[in-house]
Amino acid sequence: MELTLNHYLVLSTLLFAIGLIGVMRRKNLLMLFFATEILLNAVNVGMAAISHYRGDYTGQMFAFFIIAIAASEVAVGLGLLIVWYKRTGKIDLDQMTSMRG
Amino acid sequence: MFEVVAFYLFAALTIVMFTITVMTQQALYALTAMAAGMIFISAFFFILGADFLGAIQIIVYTGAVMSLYAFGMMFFDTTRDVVEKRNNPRFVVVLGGLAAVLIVLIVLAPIVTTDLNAHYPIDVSVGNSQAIGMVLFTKYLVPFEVAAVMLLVAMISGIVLAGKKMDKSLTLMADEEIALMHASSHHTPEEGGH
Amino acid sequence: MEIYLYTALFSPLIGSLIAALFGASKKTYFTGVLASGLLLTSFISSLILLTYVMAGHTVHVEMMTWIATGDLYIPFGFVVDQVSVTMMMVVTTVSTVVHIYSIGYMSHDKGFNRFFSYLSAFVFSMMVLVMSDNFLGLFIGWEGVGLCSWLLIGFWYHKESATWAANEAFIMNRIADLAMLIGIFMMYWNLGSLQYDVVFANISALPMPVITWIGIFLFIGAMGKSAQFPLHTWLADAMEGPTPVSALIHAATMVTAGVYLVVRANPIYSEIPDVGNAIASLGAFVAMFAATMALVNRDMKRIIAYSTLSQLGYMFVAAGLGAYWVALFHLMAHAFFKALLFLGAGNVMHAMHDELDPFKMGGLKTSMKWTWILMTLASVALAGIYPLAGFFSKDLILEVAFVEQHYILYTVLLLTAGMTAFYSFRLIALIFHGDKRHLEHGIHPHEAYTFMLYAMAPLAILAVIAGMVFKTPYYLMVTELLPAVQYHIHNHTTFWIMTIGTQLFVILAIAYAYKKYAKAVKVDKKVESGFFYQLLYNQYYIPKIYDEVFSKPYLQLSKLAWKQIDLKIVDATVDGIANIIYQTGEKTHTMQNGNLSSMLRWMVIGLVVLLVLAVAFTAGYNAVNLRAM
Amino acid sequence: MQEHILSILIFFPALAAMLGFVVHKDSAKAYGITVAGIEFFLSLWLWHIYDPMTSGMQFMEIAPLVSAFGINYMVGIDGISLFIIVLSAFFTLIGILSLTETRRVKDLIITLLFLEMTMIGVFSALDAIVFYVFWELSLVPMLYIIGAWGGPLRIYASVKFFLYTFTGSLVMLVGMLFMAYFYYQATGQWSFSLLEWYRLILPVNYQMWLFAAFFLGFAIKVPMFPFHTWLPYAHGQAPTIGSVILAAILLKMGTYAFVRFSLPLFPDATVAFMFPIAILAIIMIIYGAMVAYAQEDIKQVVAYSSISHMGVIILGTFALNVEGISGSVFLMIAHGVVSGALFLLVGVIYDRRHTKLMSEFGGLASVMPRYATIFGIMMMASVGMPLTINFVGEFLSLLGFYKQSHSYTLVAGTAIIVGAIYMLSAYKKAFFGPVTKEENKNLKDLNKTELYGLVPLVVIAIWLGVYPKPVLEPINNSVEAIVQLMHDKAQTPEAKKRIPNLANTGTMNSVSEVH
Repeated sequence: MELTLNHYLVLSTLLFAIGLIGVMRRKNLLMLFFATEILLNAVNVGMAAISHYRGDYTGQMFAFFIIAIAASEVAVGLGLLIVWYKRTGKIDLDQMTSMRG
Repeated sequence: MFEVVAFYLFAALTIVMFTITVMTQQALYALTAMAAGMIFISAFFFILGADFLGAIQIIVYTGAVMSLYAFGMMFFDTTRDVVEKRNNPRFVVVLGGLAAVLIVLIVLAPIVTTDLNAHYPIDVSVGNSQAIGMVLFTKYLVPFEVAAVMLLVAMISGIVLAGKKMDKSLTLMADEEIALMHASSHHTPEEGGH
Repeated sequence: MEIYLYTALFSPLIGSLIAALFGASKKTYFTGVLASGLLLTSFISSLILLTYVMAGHTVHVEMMTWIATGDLYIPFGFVVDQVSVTMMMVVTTVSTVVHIYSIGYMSHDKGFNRFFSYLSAFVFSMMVLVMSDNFLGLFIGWEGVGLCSWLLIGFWYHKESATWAANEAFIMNRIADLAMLIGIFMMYWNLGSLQYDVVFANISALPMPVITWIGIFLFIGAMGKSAQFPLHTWLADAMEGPTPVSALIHAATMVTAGVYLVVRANPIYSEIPDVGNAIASLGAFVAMFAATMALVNRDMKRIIAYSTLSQLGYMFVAAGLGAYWVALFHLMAHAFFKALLFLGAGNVMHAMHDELDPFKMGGLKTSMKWTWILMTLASVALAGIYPLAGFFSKDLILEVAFVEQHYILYTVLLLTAGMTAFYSFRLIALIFHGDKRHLEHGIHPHEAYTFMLYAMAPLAILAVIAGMVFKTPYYLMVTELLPAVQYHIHNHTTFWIMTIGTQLFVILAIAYAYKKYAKAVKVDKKVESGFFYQLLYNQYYIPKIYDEVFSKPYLQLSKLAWKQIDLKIVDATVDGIANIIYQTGEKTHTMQNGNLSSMLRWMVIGLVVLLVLAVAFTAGYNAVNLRAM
Repeated sequence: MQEHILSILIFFPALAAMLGFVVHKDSAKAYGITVAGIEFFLSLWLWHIYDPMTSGMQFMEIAPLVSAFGINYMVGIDGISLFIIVLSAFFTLIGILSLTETRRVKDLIITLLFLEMTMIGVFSALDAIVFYVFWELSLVPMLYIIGAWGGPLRIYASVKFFLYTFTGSLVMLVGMLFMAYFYYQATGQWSFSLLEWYRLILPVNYQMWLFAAFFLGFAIKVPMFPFHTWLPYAHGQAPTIGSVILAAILLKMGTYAFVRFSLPLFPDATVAFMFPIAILAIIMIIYGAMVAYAQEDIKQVVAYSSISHMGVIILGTFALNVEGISGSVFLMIAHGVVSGALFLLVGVIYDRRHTKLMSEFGGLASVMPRYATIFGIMMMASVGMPLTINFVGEFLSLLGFYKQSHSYTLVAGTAIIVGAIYMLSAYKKAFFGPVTKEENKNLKDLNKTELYGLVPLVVIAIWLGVYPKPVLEPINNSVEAIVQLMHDKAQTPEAKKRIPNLANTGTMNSVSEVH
């Protein structure tokens, strides 16, 4: 039995689905961040796999940049989170309704 | 054969870990599970021959990102259970699954039918890290620099956002002073916390 | 000769424009005199042209291009030939007389200058109508006289009835004008030109239905201008205008334009005798129809108007039967005596302070001797008593009908001749004979200005001699252009029986009218409340029917179109669409509840939808491609 | 200067308008008159140097804007656009001359000058994108004029005007993009140049769709039934000057665009849609006239009369022969002059009485004779009296369409009847009868300023009615070129038959046509 690209893509999809479920069910902002990390990692697995099976570095490059972006996101996101927590004492999504249209 | 076994093993582990991350009530569990998941992910990178990426994965996620989260959790006092209002969990699962299946369909369709040409073919004569470096610093130089600047900006902004009142050191202050400071502020963490 | 043509044509325009300059200023006799003088110039020029045409020449000029686009080429071209010169003479003669008369008649009116401006403008339009050498030029004049008629009927614009009548006349004429335009379109697309000579030269080559339709449409146009049934109601209402206007426009000239058109287009109508018969039948019907209405009417001017209508019917009978020169001849003779009759009526109106009901007059022959004489003369001429003009022209039409073996038409026309005599002399008797009923209303009549009477004199002379003197030379001249057909009843006995019989019949009718109305007026209540009397008195209820069937529903429908359809359906639909969009926004903005979690959920739903679409379309696209392969 | 005359005409008013911001507000009107006067004389000069014998585009200017997609700044005029440009310049001048508005005059004049730029831009643009830009830009000043100086419902009216026309033109833009795409597919190059597009022969089913897309944009602008409801509101609420420009020029954009785009680009589709559009035009004529008859507000009468007249213009355009199209182009100018004058006249009485309800008037003929005279002349022109400007256009339009259909023309010809009905009854209500209202007894007749605006219009209305040749001849030459182009491009036998071929027959021989 040989590993094919499809194995990795299915895995990537499963992980992505887990991430999506997390994104939808989490109300705690910090937990939401975790879920987004899962999404990003799921994609990264796919990228790396395609890169490997197609013999092209572009996929790895993308994964690389995605990691960089994920890191920045966490830095800024946590910063904002802290500010928010200082203001309101809560990080519950249901209470953040100042964007009501 | 070894690769196949490794793949299934790590796949199972990763899925379990991430599921725990998403489902658990305990923030600490979630954090730990995710850190583990990240490391398992890097295993795939190694299997796929992307050594450099695997290393980066471990360093950045488990090293930097996870410690950031850990600090953040200390700040938020998340030792207690995360209580969440649930509405229609089945809907959530179905939606997530559907999206995933569709993505796979779309991604696979062109790969199955057509033959893609490599822009930057993998050169087996040199090591992965070296090859990555070659590509990264030639073709992707500008994006790389931009990413670097972005990280810097993120760092600064993180400090600025989170670091207000950092000039006051709680360890050097008397308890009364701390209480006074908290009382003067309307929205103290303790109010929401306890 | 061209200079005379232009003089004849443009003098009235110059008079009109100069009078218009003083339109808003105070009354000055100068404008009236000037306009009359210019018309006299026009008359003299026409006279010179007449002698020229009598000598067998014609004048044809092309002044300048008017409309030229594509293959269409329409110049301002004018032609003076045997037909148009007849009309020119009629128009200039009557209008000169009417102008001079109006100086006296309108002397107390504030709008004196304005009146002359309009009146001269009318003469100009009429000249354009008769002199143009193409159908669109004729149409200019056609609409121009319509405009002037509108202005002049509504001259006393503060009167509701006058402005209403003006609008009615204009709109009714417009209905007919549309048909005329259609006729013009047909001619252009079938013959490529609107010049008389080109059209007439090629008309016979067209297929029969096309000629028939052209003939029908042109005649409908003529029906409007000449107030033939069913477009006749405006003429009686047009009597709201000043009386000289009635004399000039609604008796002598404009209303005869329809006859002129048929005569002018005789090469077309010669091709389609069936249409000609229809025209003749309609003419006979109108002659009778109008005469019956005149029998009982109680408005002096309306009676004369109906008599005009009736006489127009006669002319159409002649024209329809192909006796074009007879129609034109009766047109001319009629213009003279009918204008005279109207001007006389104008004198009476002045004397009676604008009273129009002859039953409130009576015995005026003592105070208005000359007017009495002139009007009687005109009535005799109208009745067709030998040797006045009417005898030669009107009885000729009877002969035409007889010779052409249209005995029904003949009978109708003969009966109408009797009625004509009756109502004409009913009017004379009521006005000039019998008791002075007007004294009850405190009116003391006086004769008109002397110069007004002098102005009427030429018409009186023409009414007397036009038939006797002009008939033969006129026949010789006009048949250069029109079909030369002599209408003689070859059997002498028949001829004499007919002539004398007609004369006797007419004289009897006159005598009856005198007997019934000259002494004392007895009002027979029983007759007056009878159905026929009421029917005639109410003009067969046609104005009422038009009002109920056309005017009111049109207004209702218009209001409906605006208030219901436009505002409630068309506009509401548009606003409705806008509202739906707006409401959609209003409703869905609750989606934006600011809750990040639900937004994320929406985002995922959107993602799924997009993905489904992408998959579906890709699959569909592939399926199509595969099939194509 | 000659070769840049069009650019000067387009951008001079805009530049002057920008300079206008620094002009003191008391001298704004004088400044506006000067600028509009110079512009008008430039347009007259343009007419003077225009060669009436040439049928093609003249004074062309091309400057690349986005070369990759073939978008160029490209302007040029032919006989069809020339007179509408002159008319635009003329009406801006007349409008500013007879301005009686007192609120924020400076802003109004600057807006008008901007509007002038967009109008001349639309009529001289030969590049679809440039055309579209000016087309949409023209909405902005108009929106501002209605919204800032209008009546009580001005916001509703201006928003309706804007959204309605904007929606239509968006669809038109899509059509333009598709057209360019088809051009790209056919030739491998992008081009938005109208002249290039003319050379493209599209498959008939494409023509149908594109025609429909363009049609929506143009039809709303015209406005054709049932897209007309923005017009009464816009006219009802707009200040006099806004109504004048709207009726005289802006509405003509739609009909002009039909002649410029729809006909030569999609001849087969035009023929296919001819009768449906003719039915719409007939509805416009009769329905517009009926609704006009029912109005109580004299300005609305004139507004709905515009719809009725625009119906005749549409009918003439879709006659697809030289007579009809020339007539409709001429009628565009004629209707511009006449309806512009009528709106000015309504403005005169509104200034005096601050009402437009006819029931408030009555007997004005005796109080204001000069006003009544000029109104009467213009009304008769509107009714289509021969020897006035409208007659030539209406006659030719109807004559042209008669070639296509007899019965339709007969129905459409009722325009001359129903037109007379509403106009005469409106005139009767306002001007005839006794003076009943106390306020009307001492109304002042036209003053000098108003006469300056109106007398030239009267002169034109009669001059071009008597001697239309100077205008009709250049129009005719350009229209012939378009008709020939349409005939050559036509593919379906139906279209070949409906659109006459001018090349063979030359001048129609009167006898040869006879069977």
